[in-house]
Amino acid sequence: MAIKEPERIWWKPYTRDEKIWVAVSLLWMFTSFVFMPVYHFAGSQNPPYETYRVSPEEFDKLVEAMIEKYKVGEENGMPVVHPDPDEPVFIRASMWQWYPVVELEKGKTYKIHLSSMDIQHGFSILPINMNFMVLPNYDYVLTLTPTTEGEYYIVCNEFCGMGHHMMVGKLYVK
Amino acid sequence: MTDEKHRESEEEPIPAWQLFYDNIFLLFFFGIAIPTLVYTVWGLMEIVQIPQLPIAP
Amino acid sequence: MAAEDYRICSFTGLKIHKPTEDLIKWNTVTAILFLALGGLMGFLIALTRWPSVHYLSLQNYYRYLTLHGIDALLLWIIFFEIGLVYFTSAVLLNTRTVIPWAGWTGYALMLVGAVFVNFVVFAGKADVMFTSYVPLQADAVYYLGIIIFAVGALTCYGHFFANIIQAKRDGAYKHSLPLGSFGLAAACIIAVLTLAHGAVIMIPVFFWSMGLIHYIDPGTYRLIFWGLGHPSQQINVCAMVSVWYMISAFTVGGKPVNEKLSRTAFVLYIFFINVASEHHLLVDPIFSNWHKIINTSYMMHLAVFASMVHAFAVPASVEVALRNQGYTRGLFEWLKKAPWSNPAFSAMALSMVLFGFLGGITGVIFGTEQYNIIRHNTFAIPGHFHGTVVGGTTLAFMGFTYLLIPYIFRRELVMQGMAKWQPYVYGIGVAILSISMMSAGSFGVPRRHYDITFSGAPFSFTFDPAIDMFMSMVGIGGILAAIGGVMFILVAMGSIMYGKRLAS
Amino acid sequence: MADEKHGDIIEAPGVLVLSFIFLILFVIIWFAHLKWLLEIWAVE
Repeated sequence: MAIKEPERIWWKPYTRDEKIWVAVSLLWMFTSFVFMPVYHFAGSQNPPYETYRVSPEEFDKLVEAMIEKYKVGEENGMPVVHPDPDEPVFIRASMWQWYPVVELEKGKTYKIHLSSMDIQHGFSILPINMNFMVLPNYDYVLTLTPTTEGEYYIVCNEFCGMGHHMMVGKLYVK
Repeated sequence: MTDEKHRESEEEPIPAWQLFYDNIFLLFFFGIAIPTLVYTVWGLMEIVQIPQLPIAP
Repeated sequence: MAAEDYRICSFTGLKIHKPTEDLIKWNTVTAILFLALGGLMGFLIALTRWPSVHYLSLQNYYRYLTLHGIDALLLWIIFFEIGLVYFTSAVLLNTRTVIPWAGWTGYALMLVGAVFVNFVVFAGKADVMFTSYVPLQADAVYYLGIIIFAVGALTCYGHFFANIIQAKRDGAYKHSLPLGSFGLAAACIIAVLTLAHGAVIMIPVFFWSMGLIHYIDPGTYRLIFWGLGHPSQQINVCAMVSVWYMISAFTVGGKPVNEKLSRTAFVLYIFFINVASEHHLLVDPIFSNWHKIINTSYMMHLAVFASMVHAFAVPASVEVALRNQGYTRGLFEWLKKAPWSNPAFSAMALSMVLFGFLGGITGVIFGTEQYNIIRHNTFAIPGHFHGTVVGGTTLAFMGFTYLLIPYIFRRELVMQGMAKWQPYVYGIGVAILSISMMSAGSFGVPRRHYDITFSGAPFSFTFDPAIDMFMSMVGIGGILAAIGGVMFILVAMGSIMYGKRLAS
Repeated sequence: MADEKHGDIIEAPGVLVLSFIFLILFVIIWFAHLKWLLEIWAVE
């Protein structure tokens, strides 16, 4: 009984049903757990691991330098940039905007740097549904290859104060 | 392990694994040590090793 | 210890020590009151996420969401678990609580901390969510409340070890703890680790909120906070699983089919389940892939394996017990003849189904580092943990309350007709809530979000129209779960206050 | 029950069947997520 002390020696062999269940559970767990390292080498969707320290001021300067160099227009008062695929792309999170609007080319690989000016934010590309954390004082570098054209939106999905639900940015893939 | 007093009365020895499972404080030690090392200490080591952004102005 | 301090329980034959009984009573009642408060908040939040109702104001939504997390996830569950600590370390062993005054001190500290936190959130000075990620800052009283609560909880969880040491000295058990107590031992070990992480991070953050420290590294905060935040849920898992075993024993006389198997699963929990905290950091900057993979893959799957073992062993104990009672025809006669109208039993059965099918499966999947990219911080995550913590732990604890009322409070259940239906109403409500949250989350609907029409935003994104149905089902599931919750509060508090007294 | 027989009997056939239903569902849901994962952009 689970509510009484067991007999003196309870280290006993398994019954057949226990053996079967333990074996199939272990087998399935083994499959599921080798998936992570195998997909890490074989697959193309993995959490990025390139990361640096950067102060908000430094990051802000990098964002502004990129806008000056690659600005192609404005939308809703926000600059639109079309960066060169060989150059790093910077997207800045702050309460409560994603800045600036970025145009990417389909099939090209970009290094997208994410950092926050103030508190933690969540970077969620919709409707493709890819999600990453954005922290102040850290730079998270996504090596991203957009494979479908269209208009995408960046929604904040980590609570960041009363304007959280208004924190929406935009991303084009052309 | 303080086994003497059981051995007097009963003949069959208790399997070693059973003694291990009954030793709550040994389990306690491993239960604290494993996650602290593998998760916390390793994580902190990675945090202090993060480099500065090389292209920062 | 004088013999007159003990009574013999007429249902279970257990020897119950008077101070232990009082500690269990007070902790359980406090837990139920916080469940009522947390549940009310949850109900209002569900109504707000129902798009055509959208009930709360912006400010109250985030305030009540913070409070819902604190009251329902932390206070209800931990107060109840402290009751279980005394039940399994003293009552099950037919022995006493060694230092009752320490139990009362712990209780008082937890209560003071809980009141502080509730007060400061209601006052609008801590709209920081359950996670309070720095540099988002709450009032210092908030962190102080959490610290006081944690110190109290640590005192009580620590009491478990004092009790079992004394019990062994007194000869209350010879070699092995009963499985129910062993499960709680696992919970208490994890609790010590959890609360140690809490102290390491919450004390500096408290000083930071008072201006004495100028900078808290957000990456370090996340690492250590989740050393607190996720293991606190693993305490619940261990406590819940041992509650399953105990309910099986008390209601149908089930005994673990194989002590070795069940205990191995608990040992795997103790060693490996805590590193699953890494789930929360899978799409964070900072940590290397190997930190993520080792912690979630190699380690975590051993703990998941343990859960699959329990998922087999607990119902197997029920099946074996019922087969021994003569229900042996075919594969499932025992299942048909199980005591489905006993709310303790049905709560346990539903808790296992909801925990396994909804919370468990999705927990493993969302905890895989690649899958986490498509689920992190979406509404699927609350969908997952409402399956584990609400459908699993809360329902199991509700079932155990139906046993504590006769055994410890010595009262007969009132409104037994309602009690019979309560686990089903609540369970179905939670299932609808959880499934619809996960479905909406798979379209990318964010969690902790006031308005998914993004009114006032510079750009407006429109979700797939399918989510309207799922978000409405969140509201409907929330209403059904709230009805089930009210039924539980009425039955439990009604029985505790007005139930017919049972002779000892 | 006799100990020597312990290794050969199936004590809980009903639960074993239910457990397999659970496992099959687990595998199906797992692969559904793999399909979702493959639909997103390449990132590393």
